[in-house]
Amino acid sequence: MQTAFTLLIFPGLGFIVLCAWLFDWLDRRIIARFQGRVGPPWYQPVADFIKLLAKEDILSTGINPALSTALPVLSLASVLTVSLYIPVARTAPVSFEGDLIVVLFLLSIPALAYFLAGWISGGVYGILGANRSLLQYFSYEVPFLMALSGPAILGNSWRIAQIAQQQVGTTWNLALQPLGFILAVVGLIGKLKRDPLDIPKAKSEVVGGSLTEYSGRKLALWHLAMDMQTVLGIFLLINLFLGGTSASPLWGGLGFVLKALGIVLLLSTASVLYARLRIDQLANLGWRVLAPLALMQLAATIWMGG
Amino acid sequence: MKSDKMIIPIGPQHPLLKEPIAFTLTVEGERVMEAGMRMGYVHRGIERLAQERSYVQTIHLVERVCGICSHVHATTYCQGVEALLGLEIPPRAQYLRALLCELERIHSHLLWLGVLGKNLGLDTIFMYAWRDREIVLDIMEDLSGGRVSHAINVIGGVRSDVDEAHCDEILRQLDLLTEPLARLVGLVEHERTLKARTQNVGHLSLEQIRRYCVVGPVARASGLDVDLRRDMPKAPYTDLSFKVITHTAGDVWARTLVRMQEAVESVRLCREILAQLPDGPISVKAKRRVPPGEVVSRAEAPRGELIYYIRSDGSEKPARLKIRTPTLTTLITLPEQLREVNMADVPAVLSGVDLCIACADR
Amino acid sequence: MVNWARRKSLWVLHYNSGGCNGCDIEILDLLTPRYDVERLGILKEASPRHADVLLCTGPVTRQSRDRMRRIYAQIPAPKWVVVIGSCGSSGGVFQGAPSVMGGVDQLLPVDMYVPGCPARPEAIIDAMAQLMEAIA
Amino acid sequence: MTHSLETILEALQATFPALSLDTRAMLTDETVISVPGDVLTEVVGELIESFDFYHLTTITGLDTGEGLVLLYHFWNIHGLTLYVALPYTEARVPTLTELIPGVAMYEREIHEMLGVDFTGLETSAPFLLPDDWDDTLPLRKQAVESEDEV
Repeated sequence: MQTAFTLLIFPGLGFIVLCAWLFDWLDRRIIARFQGRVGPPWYQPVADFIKLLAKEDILSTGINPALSTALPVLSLASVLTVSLYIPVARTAPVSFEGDLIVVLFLLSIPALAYFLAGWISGGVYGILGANRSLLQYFSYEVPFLMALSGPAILGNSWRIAQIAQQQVGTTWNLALQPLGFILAVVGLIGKLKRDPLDIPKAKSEVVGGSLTEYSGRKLALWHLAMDMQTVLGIFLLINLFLGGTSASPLWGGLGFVLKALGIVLLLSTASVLYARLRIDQLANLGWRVLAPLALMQLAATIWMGG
Repeated sequence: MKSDKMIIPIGPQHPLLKEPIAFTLTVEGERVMEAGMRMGYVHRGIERLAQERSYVQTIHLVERVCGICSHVHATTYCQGVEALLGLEIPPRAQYLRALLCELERIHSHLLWLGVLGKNLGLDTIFMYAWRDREIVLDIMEDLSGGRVSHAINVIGGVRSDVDEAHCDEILRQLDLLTEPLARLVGLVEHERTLKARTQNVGHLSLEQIRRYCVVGPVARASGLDVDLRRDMPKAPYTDLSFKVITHTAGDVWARTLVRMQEAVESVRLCREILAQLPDGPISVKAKRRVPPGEVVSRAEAPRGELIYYIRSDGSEKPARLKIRTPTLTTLITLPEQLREVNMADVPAVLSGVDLCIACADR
Repeated sequence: MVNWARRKSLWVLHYNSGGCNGCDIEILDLLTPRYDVERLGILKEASPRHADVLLCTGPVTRQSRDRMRRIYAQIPAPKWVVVIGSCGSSGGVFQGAPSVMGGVDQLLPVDMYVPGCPARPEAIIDAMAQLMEAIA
Repeated sequence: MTHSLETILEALQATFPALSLDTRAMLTDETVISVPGDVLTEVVGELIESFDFYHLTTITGLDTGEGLVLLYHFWNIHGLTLYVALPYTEARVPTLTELIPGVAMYEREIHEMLGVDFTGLETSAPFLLPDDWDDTLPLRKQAVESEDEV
């Protein structure tokens, strides 16, 4: 019974979906306030989701129906399994040595599913969006992994819960590895295809990217998977860099919420400030700037953590 | 990734284009090899319609050639007909027309900046530019009653007048506009990612500009020092002092700078016009029948040189009305600009030339 | 419940079938801070697959007639058509031109007409509000 | 180094004796030179090279009831228009695309609207008119009259 609760309600499905909608609403609201606008009401993500569920689901000819429905479900499933390993209130439903690597692998499945969705959609914009999402995947993934392995080396363990545990009370990894945190945030922006790096789904260049042909329920699943990925990315960063949930229940919970809102604010300001980069600029930024920095960061942690 | 040729339609319906025009880009990998273009989606046969309407009705037709620069079209048309009639319109009317022309230039350039920002993924500039543009629209609405199509022109002068209190109100709103406009210009000049997306993109050399007879800010950004307000000055511009802004880089970034500095210059010009506003009547009675003759009337629209050729055969209806809008010249250079361009730069190039398809298709 | 969701989240697709882009600018104005339709849940979408409401402007020129039918077919049901400006309603000032077919209602079933040349942003928001009541 | 108009007119008169310079100026500072069709390309070439009149604003095509007329509007601080009269039957003019690459658009439009065919200009695709246009020439006089009676 207890595992059913943790699976379905608290750190599991219910909590993550609610957080996804809350963060999505917060993000759109903050961006609107930056631009001098009012921004959508609180129930907007819920209304969008229900409306999309009730919309007709057009399947354009030439798309293999089974695969095109399987992809959003696959990416949703992989994102949900990630929520098992990330400790929210000091307890992670499942935690074992090396779950950080499993989480990183599971987080990259939606990116590949997005690529495949564009590839099978057959439309010109779909293929173009798919090519770009693959190009983008290669340019942000390596610095992202290196940045996240920094804290693991420092805490010399690959278990997220343990890494978070070590930071409670002592200095956060953010203080020890500020560069690693920045690289991780940039990698997260790339993975979530958020505004400065939303090249695969750029409205003005490739209409809808891989999702141009999707409508109705499948589109709702895609959006939900994207939002949940945002939530879990933020929780992952909190546990690795900002010390996870600290000891006392009241202070720990509040601290966790504040840290999460801080990162959402950070992501929103990034998307308001910068114009979208070109795909070759991103690749060149990824390999000429981010990767060497990540290497330097790793060398410093190994030499320091040792 | 298969790297054979792919045909990408930037079709009549595309978020990049406000209006329908069909580009077909043959792309290899990420590089555009060839750009084809099909116009005519917005062709309403205005020149044909004008032959079936009287001179007065044609004013309303001509104002709807393009929603952004409707006043300049009406002004050029009325100046042509007044030249045919041999009418000398009162100086106050000329000043009021010039005032609205300059306001329309500011609103057109701010609108363009917003669209450029939106196409490059920086929605903030779109929101800020269009929010400040609302001030200009309010001024135009107070002046003529209409936000976008003003219908302030009549043959022989202007329809609505401006009294003393109204002038101060406009000056106050202009002051309200200068500070955000200066902030926008500063933002555009120092925004690194915007500069990265627009520098040496869609480059046009001065030689190409001369060969393709390109006009307007696109030409001035490549160093062509031509501005009809100074080279063929009509009434108010003779005693207004303003400088023509040119750059030499000739890419989308130089065009941004030219347009933004022109907007700032136009705000200053509006103040000067209001300061020297002569008093007197605002319109002169015009006969319905126009004596036979032909005239070419030119004006400087926000996008460049606008030509009206009007031929009258003494009846109430114009025998022939030819409109040549500035966007046509930039459309000619587009296939040349788009060749060898990275696919991700296409939005920057397309929004850099400030396309107004309704103008081009007539 | 579903109707509430449909009312609160109208995704809009804009197509200009030959107009003078006065109305298109007023539609883009809706997104800007002064009118800001995002607070009503209205988003401007890029692909017909994601849209609910088709905003048409301009008299239908013969060249963009079949393109318009295709776009209308691509939008998943339930869908609505709102015509902005007098050109879309009746051909407006370009009536009688050989290459213009006149109003949009000759082509698509229209739910809402917004008068005005160009239609004011407030009039468009009022039309969307009435459309929302019509959905309930 | 903009030459004054008079020097240009004399120079053109010297090189092209067949030119009848009925310089009836249009009302707004525009001098008109009537040029026979076949010598058009040489005159334009001369204008561009020696007198720096590179800027062709547009070509106006009109139907005056007796025949078709093409007006080539040039501009360099002053306006200069070349007036080319063409009979209905044999409306043929050489194209200027080698001298001024952008002129193809104006020529294709006139070809569509008035039926003047420009030798050397590929005019397969319709330019402004819809694809399914039943190829009546919209700007021809009789097209407009027939519209009124019906």
